[in-house]
Amino acid sequence: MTASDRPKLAVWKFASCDGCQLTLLDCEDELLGIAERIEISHFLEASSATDPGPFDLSLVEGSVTTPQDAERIQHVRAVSKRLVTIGACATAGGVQALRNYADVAEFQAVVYARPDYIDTLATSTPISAHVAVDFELRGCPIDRGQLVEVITAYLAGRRPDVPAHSVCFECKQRGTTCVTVAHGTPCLGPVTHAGCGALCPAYGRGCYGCFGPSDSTNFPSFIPLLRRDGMDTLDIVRVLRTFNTAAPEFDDASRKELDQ
Amino acid sequence: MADGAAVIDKGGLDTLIAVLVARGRTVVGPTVRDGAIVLAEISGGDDLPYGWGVELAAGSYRLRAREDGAAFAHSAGPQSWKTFLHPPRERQWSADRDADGELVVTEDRTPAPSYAFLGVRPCDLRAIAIQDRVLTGGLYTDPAYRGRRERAFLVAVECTEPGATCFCVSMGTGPAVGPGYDLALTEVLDADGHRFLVRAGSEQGEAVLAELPRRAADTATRTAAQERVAEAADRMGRSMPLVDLQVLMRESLTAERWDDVAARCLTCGNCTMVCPTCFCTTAEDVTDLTGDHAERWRRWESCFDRDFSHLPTGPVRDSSHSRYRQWATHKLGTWYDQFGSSGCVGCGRCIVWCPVGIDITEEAHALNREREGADRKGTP
Amino acid sequence: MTAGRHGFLGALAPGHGDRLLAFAQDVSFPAGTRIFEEDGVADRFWIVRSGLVALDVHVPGRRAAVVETLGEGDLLGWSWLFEPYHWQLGALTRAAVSASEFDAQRVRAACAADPAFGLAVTHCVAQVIARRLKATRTRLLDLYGPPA
Amino acid sequence: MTHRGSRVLHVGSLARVEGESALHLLVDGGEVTEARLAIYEPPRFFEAFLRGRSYTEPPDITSRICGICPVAYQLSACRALEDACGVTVDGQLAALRRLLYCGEWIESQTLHVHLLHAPDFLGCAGAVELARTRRADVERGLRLKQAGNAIVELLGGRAIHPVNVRLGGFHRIPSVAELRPLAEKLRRARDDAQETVRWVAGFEFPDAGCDHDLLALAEPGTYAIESGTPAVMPAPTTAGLPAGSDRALPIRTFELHTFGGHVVERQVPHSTALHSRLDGRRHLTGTLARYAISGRWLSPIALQAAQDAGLGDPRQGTVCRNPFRSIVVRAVEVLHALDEAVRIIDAYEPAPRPYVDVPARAGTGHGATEAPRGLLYHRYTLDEDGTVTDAVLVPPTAQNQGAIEEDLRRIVRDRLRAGDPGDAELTALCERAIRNHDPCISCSAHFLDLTVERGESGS
Amino acid sequence: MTVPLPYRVVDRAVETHDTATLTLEPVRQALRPFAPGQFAMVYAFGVGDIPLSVCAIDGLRLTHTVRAVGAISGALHALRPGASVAVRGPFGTGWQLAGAAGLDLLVVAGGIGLAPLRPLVCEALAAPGRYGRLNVLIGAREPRELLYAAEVGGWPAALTTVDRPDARWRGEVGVVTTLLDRAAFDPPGTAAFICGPEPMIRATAGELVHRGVDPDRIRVSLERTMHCATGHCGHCQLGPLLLCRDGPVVTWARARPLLMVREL
Repeated sequence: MTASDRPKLAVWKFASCDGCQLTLLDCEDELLGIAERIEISHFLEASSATDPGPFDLSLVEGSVTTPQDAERIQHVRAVSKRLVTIGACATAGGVQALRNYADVAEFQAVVYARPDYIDTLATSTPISAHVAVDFELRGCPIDRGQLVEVITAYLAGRRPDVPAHSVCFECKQRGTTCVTVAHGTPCLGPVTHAGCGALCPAYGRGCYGCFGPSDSTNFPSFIPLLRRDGMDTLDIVRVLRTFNTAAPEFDDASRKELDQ
Repeated sequence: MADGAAVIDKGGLDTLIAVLVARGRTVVGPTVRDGAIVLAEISGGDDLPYGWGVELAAGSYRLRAREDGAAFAHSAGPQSWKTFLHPPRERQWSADRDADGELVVTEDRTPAPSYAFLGVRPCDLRAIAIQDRVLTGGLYTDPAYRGRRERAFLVAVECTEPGATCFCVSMGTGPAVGPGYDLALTEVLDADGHRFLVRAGSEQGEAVLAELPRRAADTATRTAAQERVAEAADRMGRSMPLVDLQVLMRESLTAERWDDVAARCLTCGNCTMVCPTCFCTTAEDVTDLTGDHAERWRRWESCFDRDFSHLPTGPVRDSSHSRYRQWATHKLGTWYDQFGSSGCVGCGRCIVWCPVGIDITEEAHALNREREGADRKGTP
Repeated sequence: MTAGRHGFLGALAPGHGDRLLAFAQDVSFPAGTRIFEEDGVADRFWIVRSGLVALDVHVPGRRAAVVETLGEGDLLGWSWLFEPYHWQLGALTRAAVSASEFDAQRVRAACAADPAFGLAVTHCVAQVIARRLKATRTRLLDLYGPPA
Repeated sequence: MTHRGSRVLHVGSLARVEGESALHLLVDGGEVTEARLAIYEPPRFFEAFLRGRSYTEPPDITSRICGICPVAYQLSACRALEDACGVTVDGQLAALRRLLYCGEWIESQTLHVHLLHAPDFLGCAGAVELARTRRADVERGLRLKQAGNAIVELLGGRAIHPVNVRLGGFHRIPSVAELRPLAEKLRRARDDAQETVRWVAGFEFPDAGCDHDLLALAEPGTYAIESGTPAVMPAPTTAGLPAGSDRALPIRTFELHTFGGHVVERQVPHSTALHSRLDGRRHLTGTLARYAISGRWLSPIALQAAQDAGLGDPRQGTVCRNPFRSIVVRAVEVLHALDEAVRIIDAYEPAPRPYVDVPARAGTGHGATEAPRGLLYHRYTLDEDGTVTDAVLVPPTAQNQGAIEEDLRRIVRDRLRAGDPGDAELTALCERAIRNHDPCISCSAHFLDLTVERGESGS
Repeated sequence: MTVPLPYRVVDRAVETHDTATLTLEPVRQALRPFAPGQFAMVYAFGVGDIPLSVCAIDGLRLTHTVRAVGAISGALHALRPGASVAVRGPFGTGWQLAGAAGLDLLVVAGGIGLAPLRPLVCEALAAPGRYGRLNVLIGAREPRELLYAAEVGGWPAALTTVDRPDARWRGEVGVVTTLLDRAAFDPPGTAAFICGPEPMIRATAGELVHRGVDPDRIRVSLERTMHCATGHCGHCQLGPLLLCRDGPVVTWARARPLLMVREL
């Protein structure tokens, strides 16, 4: 296949830790194969070659936290035929969305001696709050297998097989004994979006929700379970307010918990 | 004895495992791991959970040490045998585009392992029979399942220790063993020692039994075994309402109780995953990066997944109300229409492993009460 | 409650209105209650006093399609007046509803026994149906849609 | 020449570095009057929102600062919090932590060597382009990276933001049987690592030096990774040596709890990252510093490979101060980390419990480890419930920013003295000078020592 | 029947802006013959398979009308002659026209629902005298979405109506049930066959029962998601029915109580 008829891929970074785009470089078995099928046209972390676009597929990492980024994402959308967000920052604002609950001026003062040098927005918002998004891949970080699935599904014209059900599905398929039922360990698995392969329970710890809410949550029934297993209000608010804090379901449940 | 029943001791159990391994079988049995009694490959009698029992409740499972050193005095664990016979994920076929662009489809023919399942409880033996009916009893047979099933050797163990969440008696599936086993054991622990009454249920079972150090079954052991099983029947923690459940479910489709369950249900799917008869799967199409190789896989799926019933416009069963109803009415009701029996064997796993402890027996009782209430209201 | 009647009752002569109301009993439904289901037996009907009720059609794979909402003074249900007495649509309360509920069989019997009353009721129900038909036809025109 | 007089070089966004930054260079005649590494990575305020969190949370939360070195954050956080609570983790649990850290070193350093840095020496835009001509080398790099990831995945569940680290140890520890196949894989990877050292040793290196104090952790008897005492080797010119000298100088150390008194951060207008200075002087941390401080403790095969690669023998007082050759030192570190990982696995026996209890208490704790890019320091203050009341994180790239800018100045000046190369070549040279230090921009944004902040804001 | 057989697209006819009819020929081995109302699982390489009813019975060939509504149907719709697919089948119950001998036939189609009914109409037309009067009632959203327009024009007993007429439409406007008044059939002696969106099926069948057609003589074709088509995956359940096995064609007597329950 010549360069010209291969679809063009771009990888973009907004406020983030780089981990999700690193996942692409972590596809050691697939990376060179991907590069043969797709022209990686813009990927600053990996290459200094740049291409003005347009691009067939854009992977967007990170959340919008500055006025410049709010403009830049418009450009990214304009030059992208299909835009896929990768990771909790791009999909739900990321851990930096904790600023949404606080006074950003005060946050800046804590971190920087001269806050006036820093240009930042009061909120960290997901990409979908700014432009239309074609697909959102969850996770903090995203799962390598799911990233490859998104890319191969794109190439085959298939809907990516990325189930939105709970982590419990994967936990049982993996054959892990339920940490909540068998050990009384608090676990967000029943309300968390699958995709990680139910890692934490396999390591004996409760899920901490890094893939955000599943597509079918029931917090009024679920929260009492966390309490039964020893979490107090502050613990519950904390666990909901981490890497997907701005996901509406988590945000809503944590606010209700605080209101009690 | 006329029925060929025999008695073996703990050493005989070790020999049984050794004989099965020697016959090239992968022996799977209960063993302790991660604070639970799980099913895993075992290589000898030492792997069995001697001296371990369990405390079961809705939404709770705890291991507990037993003083009597019994090997099989624990109730259903977190998995069932479907993990092995109908595994969570498997490839069915692959398709390749050859040089001319022509499709070549190749069926996956991974040789089936030759399993020996040690410690199949009567409820689970029935569950296997139910899955047999679903996957091999209709117009189409699932070849991979059939391959594994035909090669599997089943050592059943009668239930002498039901849990607080068990209700096999009211489903007619235990605690005494039903048909379908190769060997059936009943564990007896009393002043005469720790021993197992063994019966063969097939020619293969007889052949294996013949290789074990054994003695003919004595009356005391037979009686003790019968008594233990009979006592177990009296110690069921739960029961279903004594009504025709198929009819109850059919007449409860618009019951208000479903709203009550929906308020509690997390739609996490755990009940379906641990259920020994739930068989639903989803088709997964994968391609590699060349674009010339595609595969069809299937993986466990659940009616609690919103996407399970999706049509191009959205899911048919969008509410958790309708998804729980689908599961319960299928399990207890429409299973009869589809496969000629109940889909429930009374093992209680769905009760134990539901994080919020939703209890299918309690729901059935509530539906029954609601129906009776409606009946009364309807009478002048 | 005779003076200032509006909605469905307002269209009935006061005498007939009182007669009909004699069959009424007060009921209330919390928000989100399904009052009746498409194809269910139409053995009752209601006049809404307060709240909002959505009339919907279920289409598998889609969220229930709401075709109309009814509020204060509106007649909820007319299928009770015509055979085979089955609901054409479903009804779900959007907000808490209070209503007067009527037993269809008794009202039908009264209509049959007293042709003048029967005609008045049938006439009013027919007016409701005609108005809803017109509204439906107008909606079909998709007047707010993009210009073709 | 058109390039006489003053001019400005600007690189809008630097490629093949982690995070987002730009470069501004002001050249006047033959002299560089200004060199600025402008970090525009948006701030994420970790130190601010760590306040009020439970003391059990920073390992997971701070790992999200950087997707490339999450283990470094997890373990620096653990060490600081355990220090605050008066708990020491040692024995096999400490060994497992070191093993996990080796995985991150292998992964991260290999990523830099093969995918980010090597293209500079071979005239390519990136690894994908490189793979067209030197596929075997790129594939070897990917295999090595995978070996590192395999360690992190086995011990941590996944390569990025692993889930298994907790205060006091791990949530779950592996059995000997689980680790054994990994050792086999690592033994094979060791051959690849040796090959990589040979490969990069064959690159052409411009003459260059660095006149910075070198800061790294020191742990007698071992090449410090997950613990140690801060140690400083002064800049060569302080001893009258040229910047490019390969001679070691005497080392001084200071207690970790005095870190904030030695390494002082200040904010500069062009950057969302904070610049820092060590005892008032410019310093460099990372690969070259580690090699200078701990080189003698490299494993025998790593020492041999270093000598074969022309780095001399650190046991004889040889150091490497040519930042372009850092790629060779990184390759040696990969080899060492693989060797170390195999050693740990071979000696492994599961601890009786996966973690030791870390009860909360009021106090302040300090923790530092050697992230692939250099010394990463965490400090937390807890109240008696274990709530974090103050957090300070000093990442290596923020410390190195001054040194990187000085390198830029020096390298550009030297190049200009040899004749004007034109903007394109000069820009490429600058980018290389920056990539020599594998800067990690995501890490370096958003940090500040609170005490400093108060001191400066008062001025 | 878990593994599909390769077929090749030999013809593609454009029906509407989003609908095309594909004719498939076996590459080597052919599937068993299909009956009207039965369906095949047609696989688009690497994308997946979906159930498609046969819309013509033509020897070893398979003919399917596909409307592009999702990834798989979109991929199939985009295929051109020469392309490869893989097919499993035949699956499901057919219309069982044979049982309607001597009765008036009433065929009611909504939108793409005409596709599975087409072979039924053809079979009835091919056997004049075997059945009573034939009525084909067709409803569509717009004139441009009418299927098989030329062929339907040649059917002696077809009535067509649309919801949204365009400027050139001179035919009937309104939902398909309004055509029942135009059809000549004797309700007690009628067999009805209905396929279309579920609300249309409910309205039509309900009206027919009201007019006196025996619910056991009304057959409707239902749609639920299907994955395996062999009764093993559970997706296509509708209460007691596994639609891949017990459907897609079921009698109204059987379907009615199920379709009236929301989200069943």
